[in-house]
Amino acid sequence: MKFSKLTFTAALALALSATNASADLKVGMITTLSGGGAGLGIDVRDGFMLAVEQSGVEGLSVVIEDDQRKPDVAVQLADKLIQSEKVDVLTGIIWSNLAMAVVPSTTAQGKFYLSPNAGPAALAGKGCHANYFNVAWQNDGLHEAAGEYANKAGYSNSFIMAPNYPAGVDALTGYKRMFNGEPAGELFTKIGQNDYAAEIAQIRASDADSVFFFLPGGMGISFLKQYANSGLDLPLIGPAFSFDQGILQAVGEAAVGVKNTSQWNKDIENPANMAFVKSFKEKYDRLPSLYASQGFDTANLLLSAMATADVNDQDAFRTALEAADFESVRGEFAFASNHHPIQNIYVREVIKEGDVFTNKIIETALIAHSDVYAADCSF
Amino acid sequence: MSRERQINIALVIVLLTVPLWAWIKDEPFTLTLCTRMAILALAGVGLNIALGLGGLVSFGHAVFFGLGGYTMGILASHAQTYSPLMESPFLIEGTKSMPIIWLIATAVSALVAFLIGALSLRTSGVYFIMITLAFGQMFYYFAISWPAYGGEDGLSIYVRNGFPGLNTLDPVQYMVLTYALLGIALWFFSRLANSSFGLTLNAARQSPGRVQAVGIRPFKVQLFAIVISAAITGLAGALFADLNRFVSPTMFSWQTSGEIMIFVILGGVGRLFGPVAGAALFVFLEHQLGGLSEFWHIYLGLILLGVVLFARGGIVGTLAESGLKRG
Amino acid sequence: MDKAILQVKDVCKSFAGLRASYNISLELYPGEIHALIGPNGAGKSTLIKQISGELRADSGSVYFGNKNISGLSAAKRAHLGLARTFQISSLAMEDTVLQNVMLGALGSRGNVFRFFGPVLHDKELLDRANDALARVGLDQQAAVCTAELSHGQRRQLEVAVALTLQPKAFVMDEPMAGLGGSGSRQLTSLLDKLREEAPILLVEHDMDAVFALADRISVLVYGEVIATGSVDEIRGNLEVQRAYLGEEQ
Amino acid sequence: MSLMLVFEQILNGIQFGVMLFLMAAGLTLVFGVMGLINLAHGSLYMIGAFAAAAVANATGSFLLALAASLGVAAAAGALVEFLVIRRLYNRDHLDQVLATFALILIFSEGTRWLFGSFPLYLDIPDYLKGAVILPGGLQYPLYRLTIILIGLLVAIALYLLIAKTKIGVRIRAGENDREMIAALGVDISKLYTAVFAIGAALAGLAGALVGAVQSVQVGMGEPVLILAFVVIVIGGIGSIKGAFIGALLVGLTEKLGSILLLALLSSFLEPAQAKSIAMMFSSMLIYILMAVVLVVKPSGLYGRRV
Repeated sequence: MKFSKLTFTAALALALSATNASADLKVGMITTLSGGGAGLGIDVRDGFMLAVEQSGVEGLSVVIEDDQRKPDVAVQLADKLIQSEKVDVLTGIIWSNLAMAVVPSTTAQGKFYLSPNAGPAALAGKGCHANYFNVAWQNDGLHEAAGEYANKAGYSNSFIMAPNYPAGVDALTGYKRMFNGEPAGELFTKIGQNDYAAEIAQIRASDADSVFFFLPGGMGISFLKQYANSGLDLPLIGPAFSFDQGILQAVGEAAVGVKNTSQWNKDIENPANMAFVKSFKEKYDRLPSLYASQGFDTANLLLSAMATADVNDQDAFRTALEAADFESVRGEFAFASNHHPIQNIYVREVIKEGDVFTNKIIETALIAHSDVYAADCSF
Repeated sequence: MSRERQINIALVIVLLTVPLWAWIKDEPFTLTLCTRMAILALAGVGLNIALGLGGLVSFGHAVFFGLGGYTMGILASHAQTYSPLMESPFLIEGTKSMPIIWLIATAVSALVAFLIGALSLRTSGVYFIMITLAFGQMFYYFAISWPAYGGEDGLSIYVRNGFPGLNTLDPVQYMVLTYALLGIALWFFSRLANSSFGLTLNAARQSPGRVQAVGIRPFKVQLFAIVISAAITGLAGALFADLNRFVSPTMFSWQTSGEIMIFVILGGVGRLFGPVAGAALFVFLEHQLGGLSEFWHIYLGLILLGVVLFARGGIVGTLAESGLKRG
Repeated sequence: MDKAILQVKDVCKSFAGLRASYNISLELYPGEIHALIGPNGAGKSTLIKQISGELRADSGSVYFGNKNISGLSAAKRAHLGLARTFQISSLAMEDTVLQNVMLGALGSRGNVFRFFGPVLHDKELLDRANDALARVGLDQQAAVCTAELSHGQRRQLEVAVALTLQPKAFVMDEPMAGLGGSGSRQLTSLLDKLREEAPILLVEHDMDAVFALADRISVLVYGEVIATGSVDEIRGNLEVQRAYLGEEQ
Repeated sequence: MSLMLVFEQILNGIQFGVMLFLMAAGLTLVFGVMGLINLAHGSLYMIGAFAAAAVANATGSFLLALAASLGVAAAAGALVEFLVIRRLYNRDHLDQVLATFALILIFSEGTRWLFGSFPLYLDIPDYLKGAVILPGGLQYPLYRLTIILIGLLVAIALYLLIAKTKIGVRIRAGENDREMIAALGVDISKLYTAVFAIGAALAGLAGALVGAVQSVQVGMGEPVLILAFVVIVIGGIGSIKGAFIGALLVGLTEKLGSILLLALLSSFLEPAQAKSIAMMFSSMLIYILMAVVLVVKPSGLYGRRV
């Protein structure tokens, strides 16, 4: 019996034996490539591989696996990549619950993990680990920015809602941490819920002056479409997850004008970003998403560390990662003491460019922001 | 020797040779896959008692798989943080010992199965399928909404639980442990199928009125079958959680119930080695096809469809029957 | 005459206003075969079900021995020694003939909750099962799968299963149904010998068998017993001829 | 909790229930007539939504999109009936479950292969946008009212189809006795294909109607499928009337249950505690309802005794 390996090997990895062996590095990417959430995983993968390709570096090979968004599959793949493929670094996971399943045992086995998307509070505070680096955001970050923006916009009683799961609880906690007003109502919805008639009725019955919602993926699409037809016209604020390039086209007009918070947008003006947006469009024939930008940054962080340290010297490699000496597409980027980002978080507005719905940055909500959990973290 | 027995022996040889080869070649991941197969097969052996012998189509066996998993998760997480589960009226502490976890997992599953079974057996046929599904969904949503043990995120355990005298973190040793438990379960199943109880359960499936007419209440027999069945599936759940060092509400989902059912149907309903053959094929396909294409679910679907349409009685059933026809 | 073993007293049952049993009373005495006849839809099967416990009567009672069993489940009644056979064979078709009789033996002994010992090695049960098979003449077929039996053999097997219960009374629902002449004759002679062991309440359409076997006959029409008596009395009863026999001729 | 909120939630419950009825009607017909458990019914819902989105994006017409959802789902239903389903009628429920589970895998990944991994755009037409003021001053989305109307029309049409037409007579005959209908000389395989296609078309229509206010994405069918099963089981399998009552019950439970539960708990618990308990149980309510119905009436509300 032979178990095949789904191996997308970077072109130059074939020349592996010819190059300086000490610089070789093998990355395992576990991400969601099939089923409902595949769009996000595909973006992370494409962003990551674009950076790998552009670097032209020798000795880097990438093994990509599909977790089907199932935690037990993800764990099993992590075992496979570590035990069989003998990878040095793992990355790729989209969802918090999958990250919670994989990350602790990965770092416990002495491997590095670079998170291109999920940032659960548990891994930023007490459960942090020296070998775990988050290149995206701590879960609370975008919600905190939304709370800060609500203050600036003069809202004093937002109706706030999120799905009833840990990331949803984090979202509301994050918003309230920054928000100076008093929530007019607080709701937890069902995971995967697609009909928000009941929630809209409760918003209508409240005396809110604004609505903050965290409903990633399809849930957000459904909510926005239904909200637009409800006759309600309270301003909406949310994190970027419901307004990303991949799903914005499915929301359509209903999203136009909505403010959302993000650490990245395609119009951030720096050379790295402009080059990234251009080359991504050329290669994949679509606009890059937030997730693609995170995948791209993750690969570049890894490449920067690889250039200065050998992964077999863990301490040196960790120091190289901590330096974050790469051109992030989001501009300024550094790691806080818990290996989570210190970065700006912007407010974007959904606009229509020709036929395409997209975002533009309208202001900066938080400057050089880092999360509150760092204090609980000691390696 | 019957044809089915020959198939079973062949299957045992293959399933022992693969890990042996992997162990010699130092392929720890193949061992992990074998462990996974053995645990899923164990869950299937449990379901096969209710489904195969008793004809009770439970679409809610994920409840017991999940309960086993959460028993492990909850006990181990409390042991990990040295915080007792309960202090009054009496002290209950967490544990990292597999035998204790297994005992509690089977007991909890059996108890819940008793309650669910007693209510569900009021119905029959499709209604039975659906009421068991309803109970599954209740547990699923409860697990998601209950914040104490991680909700949707689930619970991680950093180190696998211990078994006296073994290093369970070593893939080979944990695999041997699961193989041993699967072996015991298969032995138990074969004894059960030929026992007084098995005979009665089998008859209750085919003709409940007959069982009643000879003075036995089918309800009692079927309820007991569900309880035993759940206990074994619960044990498998605890092992599965320990394999992944992780539990999540996914273990309670209807897809999990469906998958356990698929192992049994794929392999052969009511056949001793049905769930083993089914789980082995499923794990094998998952890994073979996953490498072929991003859209490998299509192939999986086509293969499953092929088995239903053209290999009635599952793998073991079809092979055994074709042997009969050839004489 | 001795005291009745089985006594049905004023039993009534209706379904959604439709009267299926109306004030039915009848007795089964030791050593007799009591036939219950009547046209289709007369309520014979409904009555049998009320006696065996699959249905509960709306009013009235059923006594077995001296005990009022009206409130007992079918399983309990079987356990007391009331053995019934089914009109439509309800054997475990995938099982062997032996397994089917073993089930009966097991039921009568009680204690099915044994999970380890192979049931087919249980000497006590095996003896009882083989004995029953021998008596109905199926001992050669013990290892055959029930689905492969002929219709007549399945009827014999039904009786064999009932025999393993060591019954105090039989309730048989059309055992001759679908049997040809020779099969019917064979079963008739089997039942003839059985009455010594336990009396039989026999629901039957086959009039030759009824007249050959019955000690007494009750006639059921539209849920009511219109006559009870010896074979000759029933043959001579004008009401019966009009209501029932007449329409058959 | 204001009266207005309750009123709005009742409307929401009816709208959700009517939607579930469209799904459940086909499922219960297929079960009643052919004795088939069809897990792939949710895939037909998804196919309807994708067909509608594709046509709406190409033509800009919502009505054409709805027509496409009916047509494509019916065609897909007929095709799958012809290729696979008809081989399953004489099988036991287990084989049906496994085979239709396999069909879900094929349909879902096939759709993703055709349309990609991102949700599709489908919006309601301008003339159905916005809210209307109902008597009492309640603002309610016009589109949701339209859905209620369409659902009720379909329910009436189904009733007429089954009670008054020739095909209805055959369907009823088929429910009671499969051999009898074959003996009547009706081409039973054509009847089955027709029934399956009607069920598929209704599911497709539901998918398109819902897709316009929700997300059109792969996997959208499964949650609805489970709810539709809950509906037909509560109503009694095979009964259209049961499916209708069951759908409304489930719809109202879903929309009203959590606020009523919260109000109930708040009457004797502290607000924070009441809220957290209500939250934990609100998603279980439907399944509790179903279990209770089955324990009390083991064949559903209008099911025949099995």
